[in-house]
Amino acid sequence: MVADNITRSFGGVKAVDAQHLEIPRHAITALIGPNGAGKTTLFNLLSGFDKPDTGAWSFNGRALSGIPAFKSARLGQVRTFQLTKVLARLTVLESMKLGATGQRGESMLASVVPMLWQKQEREIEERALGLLKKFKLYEKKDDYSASLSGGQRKLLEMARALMTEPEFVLLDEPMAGVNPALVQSLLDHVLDLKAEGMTVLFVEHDMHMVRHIADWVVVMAEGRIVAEGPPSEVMKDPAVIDAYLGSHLDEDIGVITGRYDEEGNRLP
Amino acid sequence: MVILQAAVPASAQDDGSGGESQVNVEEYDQNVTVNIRNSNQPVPDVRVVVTGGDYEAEAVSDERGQVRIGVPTQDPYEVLVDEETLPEGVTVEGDNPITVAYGSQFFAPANFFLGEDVRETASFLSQFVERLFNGLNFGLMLALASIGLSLIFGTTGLTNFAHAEMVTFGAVAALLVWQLGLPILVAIAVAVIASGAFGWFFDAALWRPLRRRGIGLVQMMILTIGFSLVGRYVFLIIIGGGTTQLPGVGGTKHQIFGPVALSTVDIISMVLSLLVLLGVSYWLLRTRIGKATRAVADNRQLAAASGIDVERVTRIVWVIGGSLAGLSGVLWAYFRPGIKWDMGVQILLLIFAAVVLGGLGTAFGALVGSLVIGILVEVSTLWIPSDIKYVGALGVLILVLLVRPQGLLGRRERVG
Amino acid sequence: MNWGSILNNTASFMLSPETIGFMLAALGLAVHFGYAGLLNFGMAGFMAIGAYGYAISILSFGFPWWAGILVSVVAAVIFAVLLGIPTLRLRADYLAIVTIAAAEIVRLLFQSRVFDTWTNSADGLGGYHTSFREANPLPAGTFGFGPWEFTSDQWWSRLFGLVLVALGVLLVWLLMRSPWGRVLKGIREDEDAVRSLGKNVYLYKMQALIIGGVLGALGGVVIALPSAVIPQYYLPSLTFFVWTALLLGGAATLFGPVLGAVMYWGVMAFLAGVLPAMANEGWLPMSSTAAGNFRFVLVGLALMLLVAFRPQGLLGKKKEMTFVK
Amino acid sequence: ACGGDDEGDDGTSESTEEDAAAGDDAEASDDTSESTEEAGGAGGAPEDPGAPEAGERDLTLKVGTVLPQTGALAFLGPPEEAGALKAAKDINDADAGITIELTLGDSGDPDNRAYATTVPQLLNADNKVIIGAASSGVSKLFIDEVVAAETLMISPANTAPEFSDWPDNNLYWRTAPSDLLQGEVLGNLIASDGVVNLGILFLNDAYGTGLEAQLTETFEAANGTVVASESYNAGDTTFDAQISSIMAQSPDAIALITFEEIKTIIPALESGGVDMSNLYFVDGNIADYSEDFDAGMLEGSKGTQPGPALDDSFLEGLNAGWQEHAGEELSDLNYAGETYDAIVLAALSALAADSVEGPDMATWMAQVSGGSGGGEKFDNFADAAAAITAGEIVDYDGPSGPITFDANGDPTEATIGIFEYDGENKLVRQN
Amino acid sequence: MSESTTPTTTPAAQPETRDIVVDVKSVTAGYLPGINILTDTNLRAYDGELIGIIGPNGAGKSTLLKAIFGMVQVREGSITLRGDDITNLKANELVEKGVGLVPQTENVFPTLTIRENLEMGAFQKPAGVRENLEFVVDIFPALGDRMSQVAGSLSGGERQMVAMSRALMMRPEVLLLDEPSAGLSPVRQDDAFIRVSSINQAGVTTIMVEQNARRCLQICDRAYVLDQGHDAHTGTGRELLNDEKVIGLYLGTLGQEESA
Ligand SMILES: Nc1ncnc2c1ncn2[C@@H]1O[C@H](COP(=O)(O)OP(=O)(O)OP(=O)(O)O)[C@@H](O)[C@H]1O
Ligand SMILES: Nc1ncnc2c1ncn2[C@@H]1O[C@H](COP(=O)(O)OP(=O)(O)OP(=O)(O)O)[C@@H](O)[C@H]1O
Ligand SMILES: [Mg+2]
Ligand SMILES: [Mg+2]
Repeated sequence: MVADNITRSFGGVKAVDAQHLEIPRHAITALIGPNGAGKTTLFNLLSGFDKPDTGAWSFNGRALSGIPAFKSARLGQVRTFQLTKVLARLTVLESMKLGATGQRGESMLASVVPMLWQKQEREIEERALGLLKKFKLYEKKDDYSASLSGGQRKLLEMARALMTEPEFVLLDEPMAGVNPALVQSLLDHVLDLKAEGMTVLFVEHDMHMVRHIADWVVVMAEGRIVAEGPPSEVMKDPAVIDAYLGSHLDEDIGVITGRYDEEGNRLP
Repeated sequence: MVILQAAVPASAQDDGSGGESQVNVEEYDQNVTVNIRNSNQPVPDVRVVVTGGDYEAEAVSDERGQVRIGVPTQDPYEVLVDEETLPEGVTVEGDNPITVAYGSQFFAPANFFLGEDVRETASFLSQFVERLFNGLNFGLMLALASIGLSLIFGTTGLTNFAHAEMVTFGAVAALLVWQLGLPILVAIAVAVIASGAFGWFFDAALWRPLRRRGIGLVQMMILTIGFSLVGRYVFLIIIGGGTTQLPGVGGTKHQIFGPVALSTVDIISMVLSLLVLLGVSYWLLRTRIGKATRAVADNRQLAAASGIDVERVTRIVWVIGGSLAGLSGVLWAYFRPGIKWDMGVQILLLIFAAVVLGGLGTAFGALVGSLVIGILVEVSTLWIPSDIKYVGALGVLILVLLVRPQGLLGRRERVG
Repeated sequence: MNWGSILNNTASFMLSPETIGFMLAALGLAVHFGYAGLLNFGMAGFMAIGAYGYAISILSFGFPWWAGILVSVVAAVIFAVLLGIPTLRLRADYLAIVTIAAAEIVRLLFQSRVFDTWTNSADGLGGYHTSFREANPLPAGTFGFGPWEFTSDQWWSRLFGLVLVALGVLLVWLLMRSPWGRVLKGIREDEDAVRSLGKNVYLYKMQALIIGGVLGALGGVVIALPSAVIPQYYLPSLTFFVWTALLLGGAATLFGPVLGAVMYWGVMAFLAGVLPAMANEGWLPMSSTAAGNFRFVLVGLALMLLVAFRPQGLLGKKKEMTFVK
Repeated sequence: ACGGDDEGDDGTSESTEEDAAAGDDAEASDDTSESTEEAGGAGGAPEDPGAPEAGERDLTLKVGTVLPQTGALAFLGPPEEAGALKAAKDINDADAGITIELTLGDSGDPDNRAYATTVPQLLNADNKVIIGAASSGVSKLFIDEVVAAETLMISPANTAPEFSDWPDNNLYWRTAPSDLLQGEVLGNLIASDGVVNLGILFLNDAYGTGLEAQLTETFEAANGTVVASESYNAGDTTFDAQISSIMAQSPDAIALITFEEIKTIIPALESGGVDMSNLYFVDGNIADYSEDFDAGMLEGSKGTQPGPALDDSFLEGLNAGWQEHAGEELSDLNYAGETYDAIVLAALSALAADSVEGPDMATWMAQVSGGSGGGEKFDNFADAAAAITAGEIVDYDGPSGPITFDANGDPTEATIGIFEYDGENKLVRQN
Repeated sequence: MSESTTPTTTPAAQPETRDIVVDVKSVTAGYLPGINILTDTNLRAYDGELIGIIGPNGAGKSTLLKAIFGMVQVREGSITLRGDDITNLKANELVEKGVGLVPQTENVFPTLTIRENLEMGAFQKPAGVRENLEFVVDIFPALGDRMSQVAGSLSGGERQMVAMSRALMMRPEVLLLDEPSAGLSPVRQDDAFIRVSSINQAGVTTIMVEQNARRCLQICDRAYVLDQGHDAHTGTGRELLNDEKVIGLYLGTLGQEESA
């Protein structure tokens, strides 16, 4: 994915102003930056949910700018939403099945002839159930999506996106609100996906996770791309630390706030 | 076969110019009435001769340029004007004589309209200005109803099709109170208060219990349809199917400037609407409760979690929405004019169109939308047939939404 | 008071062309609203297009009845597309009002004197039955059983309508259990989410609008088959009543619309019979004439009570209602 | 529709048979009404079934009305139903071998669809005569159903021209005279008053457009000019745009072809600065406005209404019946006489046929109205009934006028009254 | 963020001797009829305590907060606030009693401006709006210069800040926080935790649900682990932080290895 000179402003404020952005293929790239840096807006632009003021980008050499959202998704570039969008009155399993692409039964004419799509449907269901197990949602498969908890919604959102078997997936804070133990197991899954050749771009504020899986980190601030590089280097960049990571990253906050001493005893 | 038994009204006035203008009228069953006018002015003292078969009679036109001559049969007769007796320079350009056909009747006209027609027709501009003001008046009245609807929609999410009945309620209440013998201004005040109370009651008796039961908005919307049916037919039972007028309706118009003429009632209603609208806007934008209504509109649960008594706010909104609807009903009764059991439904679609055009849930949007719709309805008839005047306004609604799906003043939502 | 005849009339009316037409229209709405989440309040427009399409093709162009129905279907498709272009991008509540407006525009144009040659303006069209009745395969005479005794022609329009209903239900059943239907339901819940999964939301909505619209138009045709077409019939209230039928039965259910239509007209017919009878017996403190008005008060009340106490409709799932906004 | 032939099973063959049977006599009503010159000819005369059989009768005729009790036309309902009630009472009181069982049903309007359930209900209850509907549009919606049930249908108020040649198996009749007659009288009245430029405001439906067309034709034939002709739709609420369009042309007089909307239009006209003494009203809106408007407001304005002057005893009976039924005063009288006559004519033809079957009664409808000529004139039911049971041919003329049906079931004769408003907004008959 | 605003003295007396502020006693609650999400759950917060709640997704943490706040029907058991029964009281009545909540989702008014959002927080105490605004802007300076932007157009993190601020505007005595750090950048997260801690130390009893469990356990006095609608473990933050079982089941080892 190569993008050039993308800008988008809202009433005078430039939310995104990216000169040049390259996302390496078959790798995991993390997009980080302070709140309001323009990360989600950039996602919206790249996925066709919003129109840029200027700029062009291409994916695998194919120009994607100006294409409506569903088309870019069809070309293998799928996104998730930071504020989750669940399909309230579809069950979890149905939502998953909806994700699958290339379904014959989704054409209006073919849909009335079940023979044409039933076999494919069974395969899709199998795949969906497999993913649900990994995402710890198997038990919930027959519940309405509306009844999921905040974290479960995030999980479903990501699992659903993976159902499309994308070449390139844009994950907007996929693990916010997900239990750390589960995050850990899911990261392995993401690494598997990379091994299978998927390209991942994700926004995340959990630095442990970024450190753990990202091959490349892009830092945005005030709409601009301010730093790039492998995680270990970028996280040492003083500008990044100052504006984004903060000085306490790996310290014990209990100590900093003065509630506990270094040994972990409660202070008065 | 048609046998028609109509006779000409025995003309009451006899102008005393010698009776020559009415000849043989009493003698025969059928007659010819001749009118002679020059440039739309009656021409007196013109000799007219009627001949047919072996009958002939003549008469001289009276002050009104009229002659009436009785004839013995229903056969065709020829009516001739003696051009000699016409004033200097006036000639008959059309047929002379005219042959009168009786058709199925016992009287027939034979009119000689001479000279140029000198009507003074209103210029396009003056018509335009006149309708613009009329539309403005209509729009302001619509705005009162629309803002009430928009407020209720805003705070409860309810698309209230029974709003029409709340409008009618105001007018009917004013009528009933007035019929009790109270002065009309008191009646109107009582009606507006009663409308507010009606709004309160509506909420307390119906919507609050339903909200508690967690009934979906679409279901509630259908419920309002049921309520609207009930309301309308209750009004029909109470006031019957006819139209009744409040006192002070009609009245002559005062020339304000140029072609703009407004009646006293028009002026009062426009000023009143404007004041009330400004008041409501101030309330919404500046006061704590006003802001709370918008918060409730956005997210009831969160509003409650912020310490807002959501039920109370909703109640207040229903009361205000009800009073505004009631007031607009009274003004509507003066604008149409007339009170009828279904007067509300007849503008319901326009109210909705106004609210949507401006952007749902935005009070100012409702105001702007109402003015646009009001003016469009009135002005568009300068170009399109008046029996499709609503088509113009509704068409504009669709066109505007094509360009601005969120309405004129609505805000687009952010994705993601 | 003759209960027998009142019940008989009620039962008989449950199989009237009016009821059958409502079934089709409500089924169309089920596709629009129940499955695709389109708050279409312009069903009357589709029904008007169907009825006028049928009548005008026969009266003005001398088409046979089946060609008239085809014209209606095509006209409904065109109307759906025209309606869809500006409206399908709108939020649900905007859509509701705009579709009412569109349906009113359609009605006002049919009513206007501008197209008098074809539409006969406010007086509407009638007397186009010959072709349809000639195609009647049933033997002449009156037959049937119980309350459902009709003449051959009456049976013909009813049976024809019922066949359309059966086909419609079959079609909706097939569509909604397929992945196509799943996409539609997804769109109902959140368009953007579905869009992000690579589905052409606009296209699906358009398809749903067309299918529902065609069903509505056919409903219009069925109602018009044995009677006439007048513009005042297609007021927004027609849409409201079809909605009522739909919600009585259950919005996202297969047989809900059918049952709802039967219920709606059943209540109407029952009250029409029972109220004047009660008034005549002196059980109601009003004349039978006033009872006519009272009927609509009661219809409105019945509607409110049904929705209040069974918001999911007769066939709907209670559970689903918890998540309805 | 042609007499005697009641088994036509489809529209086309029926109407061709009809043409064949009635020859060139069966023309559309507008032709018929203008064919005044044919003195005593067979102009539109229906087939004559001959004199009725003499003898006692013992018939029970079930009559159902489908008139607007609810909905937009509800204001038309009371006088019509009062007419029906009075007719039933008069017929039953006459004890002439026929008893009327009257059921008052609601036609509603196309919006609330009350007729949809009322009509099947009345038909299932074996009513042999359906009286209704008030509006042509509503009649159109159920006429085919009534005809299919071989039931007589008589409308007291329909004026749409299509009903003249509707494939109705001779079962549809109407007692309201064609508006063409009224339009002609009104046009000539306005012209005779010396009006040069006329504005017209009319309702867009069969009634309004029919009258408007005839008025325009007559008025322009008399050298006048219609300078503005504005229509509105049923259900419209404001008329300012139309009034302003008309006023822009500054006409000398305005003809108002409306129904009840007039109560909104008059104040609007007044505040629009219209000369209120130069208005012309029609039967749909002409009424005593002494209660509604300020004295003197309409003084000098005129209007037309079909029908002879209703005599006081008829009015008293009408009001008394209504008072008893609904417990309130009648405020209007529109179409009361027409409804009354519809039921009386149905009863007379039942007596003549000695049958209450729809097609049988239909055979005699034209004759008892005087349509076949030669009958003795009667102006009340009791005497006419006695004459029929004595085997005589009758020609009934009732409170709605000298009704005489042609082969299409349309009345061909009418008395058009001309009225002028006095200083109290009351009507004064001029002829 | 400077630490100087942190009050230095908080009575570190034994919890048991302090007043019980919130007491959730064997509560059973749920959304759908017949399905209980919480079963027999207990939770107790003493005056001035900072309580953490952690647990896997779908355990019922948010449900528990909502149950305390009267937004979910409590079917069995009782909830008391300083001894008063508040079971199933309406949310706005709880606000009157000094309880504030920051929900996990849908926690801002999208069509209101930031300022109006904050004013809504102070709905019941309009008097101190100005001061409170300053206080909040001090915590989240990012909000300061965009007061008239509508909240619906804010980024996820910005919304979270608005949501927190709205609750702080209430100046509550008891604060319920549902994942306050979600979506915040690391530096803001740290700020948020520090703030929560300092607010708590100023005497506000605080109950916070967190998925950033390690951070949460680092500052809280006591914590509950919720699993499948039941309080599975409880202990002081430090105890749980080092509990092998808790680490294995709920905390994971991701952060640990690096921070160690
Ligand atoms: N529709 C909009 N109107 C006005 N401003 C907007 C709109 N959408 C985004 N913004 C502004 O643009 C900036 C970038 O927002 P964006 O959502 O891209 O941030 P982000 O990097 O995703 O932040 P976070 O990490 O908090 O999610 C924010 O300051 C936001 O307020
Ligand atoms: N509105 C609802 N209707 C029905 N069930 C619900 C609803 N909300 C949540 N649930 C169910 O209740 C359970 C607990 O949900 P809750 O939101 O309390 O979880 P949580 O512990 O906060 O999880 P997370 O960390 O993911 O936010 C979940 O299984 C969820 O499916
Ligand atoms: Mg973001
Ligand atoms: Mg939660």
